[in-house]
Amino acid sequence: MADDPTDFVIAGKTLRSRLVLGTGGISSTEVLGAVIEASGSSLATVAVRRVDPAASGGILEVLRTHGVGVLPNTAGCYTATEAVLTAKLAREAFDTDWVKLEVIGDEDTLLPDAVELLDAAEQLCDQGFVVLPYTNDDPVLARRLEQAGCAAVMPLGAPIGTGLGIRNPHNIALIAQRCSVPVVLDAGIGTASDAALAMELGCAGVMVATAITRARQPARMAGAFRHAVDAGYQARLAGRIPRRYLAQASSPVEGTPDL
Amino acid sequence: MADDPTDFVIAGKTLRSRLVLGTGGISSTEVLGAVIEASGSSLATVAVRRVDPAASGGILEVLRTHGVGVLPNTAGCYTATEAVLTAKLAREAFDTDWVKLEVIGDEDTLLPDAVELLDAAEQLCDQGFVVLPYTNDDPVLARRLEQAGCAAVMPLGAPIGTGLGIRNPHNIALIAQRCSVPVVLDAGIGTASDAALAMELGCAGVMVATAITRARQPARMAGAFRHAVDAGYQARLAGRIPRRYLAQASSPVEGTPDL
Amino acid sequence: MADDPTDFVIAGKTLRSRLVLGTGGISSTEVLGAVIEASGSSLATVAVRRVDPAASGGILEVLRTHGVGVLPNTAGCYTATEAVLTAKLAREAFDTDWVKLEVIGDEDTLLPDAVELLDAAEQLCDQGFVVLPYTNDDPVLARRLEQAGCAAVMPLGAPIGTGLGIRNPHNIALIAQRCSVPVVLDAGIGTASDAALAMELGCAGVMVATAITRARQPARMAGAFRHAVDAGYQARLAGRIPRRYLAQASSPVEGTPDL
Amino acid sequence: MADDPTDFVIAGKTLRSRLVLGTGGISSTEVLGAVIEASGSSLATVAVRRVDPAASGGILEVLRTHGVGVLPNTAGCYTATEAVLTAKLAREAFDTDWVKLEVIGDEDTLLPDAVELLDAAEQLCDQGFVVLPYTNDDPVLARRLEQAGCAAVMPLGAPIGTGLGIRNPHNIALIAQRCSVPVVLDAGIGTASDAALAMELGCAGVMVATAITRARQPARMAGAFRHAVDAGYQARLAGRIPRRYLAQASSPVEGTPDL
Amino acid sequence: MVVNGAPRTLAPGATVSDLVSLWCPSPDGIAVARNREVVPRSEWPSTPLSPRDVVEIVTAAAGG
Amino acid sequence: MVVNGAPRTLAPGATVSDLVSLWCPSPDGIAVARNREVVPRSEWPSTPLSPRDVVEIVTAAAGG
Amino acid sequence: MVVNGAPRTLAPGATVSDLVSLWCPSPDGIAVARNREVVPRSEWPSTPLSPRDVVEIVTAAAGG
Amino acid sequence: MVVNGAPRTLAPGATVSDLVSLWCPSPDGIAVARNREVVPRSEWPSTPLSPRDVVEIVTAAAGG
Repeated sequence: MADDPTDFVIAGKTLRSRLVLGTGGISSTEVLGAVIEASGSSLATVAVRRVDPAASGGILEVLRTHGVGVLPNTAGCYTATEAVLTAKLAREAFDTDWVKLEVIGDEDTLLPDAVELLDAAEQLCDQGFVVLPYTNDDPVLARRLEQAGCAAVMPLGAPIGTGLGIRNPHNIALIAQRCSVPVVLDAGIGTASDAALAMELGCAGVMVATAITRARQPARMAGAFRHAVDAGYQARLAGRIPRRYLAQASSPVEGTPDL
Repeated sequence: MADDPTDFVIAGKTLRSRLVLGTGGISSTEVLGAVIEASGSSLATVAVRRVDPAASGGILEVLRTHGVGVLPNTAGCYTATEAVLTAKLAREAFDTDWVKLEVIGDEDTLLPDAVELLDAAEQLCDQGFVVLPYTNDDPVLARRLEQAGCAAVMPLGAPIGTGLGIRNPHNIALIAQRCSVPVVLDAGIGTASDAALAMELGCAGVMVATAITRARQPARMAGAFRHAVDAGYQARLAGRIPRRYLAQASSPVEGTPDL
Repeated sequence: MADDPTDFVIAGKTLRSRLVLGTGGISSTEVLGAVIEASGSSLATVAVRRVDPAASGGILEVLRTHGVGVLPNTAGCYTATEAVLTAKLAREAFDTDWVKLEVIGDEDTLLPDAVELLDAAEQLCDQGFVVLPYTNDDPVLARRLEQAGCAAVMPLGAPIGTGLGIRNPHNIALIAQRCSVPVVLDAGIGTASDAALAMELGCAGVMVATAITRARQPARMAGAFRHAVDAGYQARLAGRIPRRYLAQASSPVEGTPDL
Repeated sequence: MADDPTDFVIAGKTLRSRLVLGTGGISSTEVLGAVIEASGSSLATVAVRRVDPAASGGILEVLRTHGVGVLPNTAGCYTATEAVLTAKLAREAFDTDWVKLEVIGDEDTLLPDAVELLDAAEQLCDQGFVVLPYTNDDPVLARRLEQAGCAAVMPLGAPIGTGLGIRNPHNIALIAQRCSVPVVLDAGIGTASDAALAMELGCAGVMVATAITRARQPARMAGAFRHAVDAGYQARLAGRIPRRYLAQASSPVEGTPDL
Repeated sequence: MVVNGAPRTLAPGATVSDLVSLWCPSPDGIAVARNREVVPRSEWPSTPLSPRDVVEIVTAAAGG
Repeated sequence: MVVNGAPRTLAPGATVSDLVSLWCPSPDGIAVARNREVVPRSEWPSTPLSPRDVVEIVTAAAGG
Repeated sequence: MVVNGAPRTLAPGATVSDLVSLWCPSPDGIAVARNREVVPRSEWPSTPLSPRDVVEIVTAAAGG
Repeated sequence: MVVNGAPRTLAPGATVSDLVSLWCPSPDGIAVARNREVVPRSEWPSTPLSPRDVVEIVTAAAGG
């Protein structure tokens, strides 16, 4: 029955947690370890960047040590061509065909470029990638991405890193109702209640990066999001009460003593 | 430090849970038991009503069995006089001097009557009651109730039973910042994210009745609220990121390959 | 019929304009004159302050010159006693028994003190004043003020001078529906659309001070509010369309050519 | 100076009014005439539909009689091909190269299909049309449409006919700031305050159809929108006050008598 | 007299204790108001009821 | 042929002009697509219609 | 005496009228409170002031 | 040649493998693009580099 919990499955793979972790902005590998533990996440994004011979690297080790799957992203790509090549490099480097596809339109808003995004998604799906596109909150584009073969869609709540929450809950609800692949809210989340709302609106999962990694206490915030995602998911299953314009007494009227 | 968890203490009594349960609208004592278990609540409200010789009663037993404290309310009272007498009856019947003070202005909105409420609060505080007044979201009235000696203040999010959530977060934040007694959001909560938001705004606890008891799956919803209250509380402690107008990249710009 | 325009009448006096002007924050009598002209207002507030022998005064002249009624306020009063005496001084000084009654609870929020406000309102109504109380957005208090004999009620949209608009439209709508005296939204307005919304919610008028007097171009802003109040009022009379979850085509489907 | 009124110019043509009228849903040509008069609009949309030999037609006459420009739309088109052909038919039939370009993704939301829309816009711009695309509220797509040569962009507030207002003011503000062609808010408007808000957010104009034509009193509502658009525009020019968290007195503190 | 809103006759000399034992399966969780005054549990046995008394016997109900 | 979605027979050699005058009270505000191509007004008289043609005759309707 | 918060000495037998004319360019739009009681305009001439009086003279200021 | 945006000279006949071993502590989690084409790990040893090659050597960074 639709009201019972179901597994969170993307491309046939069951994920332990509905909270997908973004590692951007993390201050150290130690903090990353603590955040992963507190979040319970089983999937985390990484960016594809030039090797710095000086750098220690180590992020892959931390993820592996904690049994967290690697989800490479194509952050920083402005064209389908760049994004496709980045995805191929990621597949080669990390031995995964999953990719969080990002193709942005400008550096101020970091909002997706719908046309380039769909183009890249079609190319990567054709080449056997498991594509999770970071998209805007457009229900039509979300379905076109699904039709192109994407394994999930990741609509934004607000621009990346703004912490403005879900600016257009109506669109997120429409996307969740109309897509058959999992909808994972991505970007814009600022605090725990935003994540709970996303799940209540019908999302299958939530991705959080900045709101955790740049919080004053990242590990504590990771735990907060873990509970919030579960709370929102359970609340949706439990079936909320309808909204009323006027009040409804929660104490019985009958039996009131005459005092 | 302000960012570490603290106990939830009202009138010197430490409560295990920051979720206060309202029993109104519960369908059976069995469901109540399941809801208590799932909620983790350690305090629950009851109404004072005429004994029905036919009725089985039993609600007090259920609360005692689960080690949940009884918080009698004065629901249905329209004047200070009625409310004070109801509180005295409750003290006699349930052997507690705690009372959730409700003095409402009309039956359509069930909104508090500020003047009668403050009058009743002053009388009951003078007579040694531990008074938790259900009040509107007026920061000035909240402080006057505190000055009258109330052990906590319980501002509403929206009218009782409406499920409209927190209509005026700005006022709730002002109340939480300006009162030194615990602020427990009461009334209007519809779903888990509302409760998380209340805690993020600075509330020390949340009271939920209808949203749990009349949910399609009350016990599941109780669990959702348990997690939501904790999530919101932890998120506040963890220190959320600031809101930004424009985006901030969560993946590094430096090191982007030239593709 | 309820959908036809009606006069804006307070205490038997018909006001030409539904926009009540607050003069606080005005930079000069010249600007005040321009603002009055642009606003079309026929009623404006003044504060009661010590005579400054050095000062030119002149605000009363400007109002008289433009045929604008004087509405003295009791701004700065914290108790019923102060407010009642201030109202009496205003009656003596300005030869009017109208008073915008303000009794505030603290200097940070300038929010009304419900108990002192109602006390002062009852005293002044008994002494024959035409009382327009600045109140919070509490539907119960609004009705008690009406029952005390107030000629209108002036609920706030947000704290004075904040420009936060109408924080709780649900309460304003409830007040407008449940009071039989005119409801004039007061305080918190930031821009024209806030005033239009107030009228759409059912208010009979809107009072604006800071949003006009401290705007970059006060006279232009006064004109904007004049149009906004009228727009909101006419829109309410005209009967807005219902809100829909999904779209409804505004172009006919039948007759679409097969292209 | 940016704060002075400027003409509303699209493709070199100055429009008398910033309110663009949609004729869909109008009940008769008589009502249309009254609505045009009340709205002050100088531009109105029409759909391209099969000739009904039985029908009286007459809408073009009404527009011409009132000196209102004809803006044909491509409502009902799902592909760029259909939209382009419809635009060509419109140019032939109405002797205008202006077109409100609509390419929708599905019949439930009537939301634009970003990819088909941009494709059609590019084709029509290349063929010398003056293209006003109905688009979603995506700042990146809006700029791509501008770069394709569109004479204006018409982002939605909410899905067509829903009356939900502006669901995402943040995006509309971003679009208005970042586009150099006029931004005309289209779709979703429910009442006058929505239109005022659109102008305050930086739009150069507002298009309204259903909210006027299906109002209980269409002509009165048209007048309300006329004033609301002007109010919002003037308010933006006038420079609104900043939002504050706490109150700011609008009556002077100095000179308060000691009562 | 009137008990919980309904007329009721009691044997002469009956006390609050008598009424409660008559009315309630158990005195636990019960309070009594006589003519809008609380009658403390300790005084039930020593409080006689008169025909003109208005009595309210209350307990806990799900609420709030 | 098919005109606006319905089958229709026309005299042999009939032109778009003939069809329009038959179909519309006035040619004003009218456009014609023949087999998904616009037929410019100027070419109506010289454009014969064949039985296999699919024709759309459109005008303005309230909309948008 | 104290006038508008500041100490002030007046000639013996001075009335409210004297004070107002001294204090204000014009009596128009003025009200006077003496020891927290309003002194009606009509009683200004007949109301003497004593050294212990606390007087407030008020008028309109931009506000509200 | 150009490696990660900086000019670089390599011994004649050097392969991608040589470059990677020179450049990275470990080949683990590494990918190489040569003139905007991915060089599969299996082909590193057999892929010689020429002076005009533009090479990108990438790995994982915290992001997204």
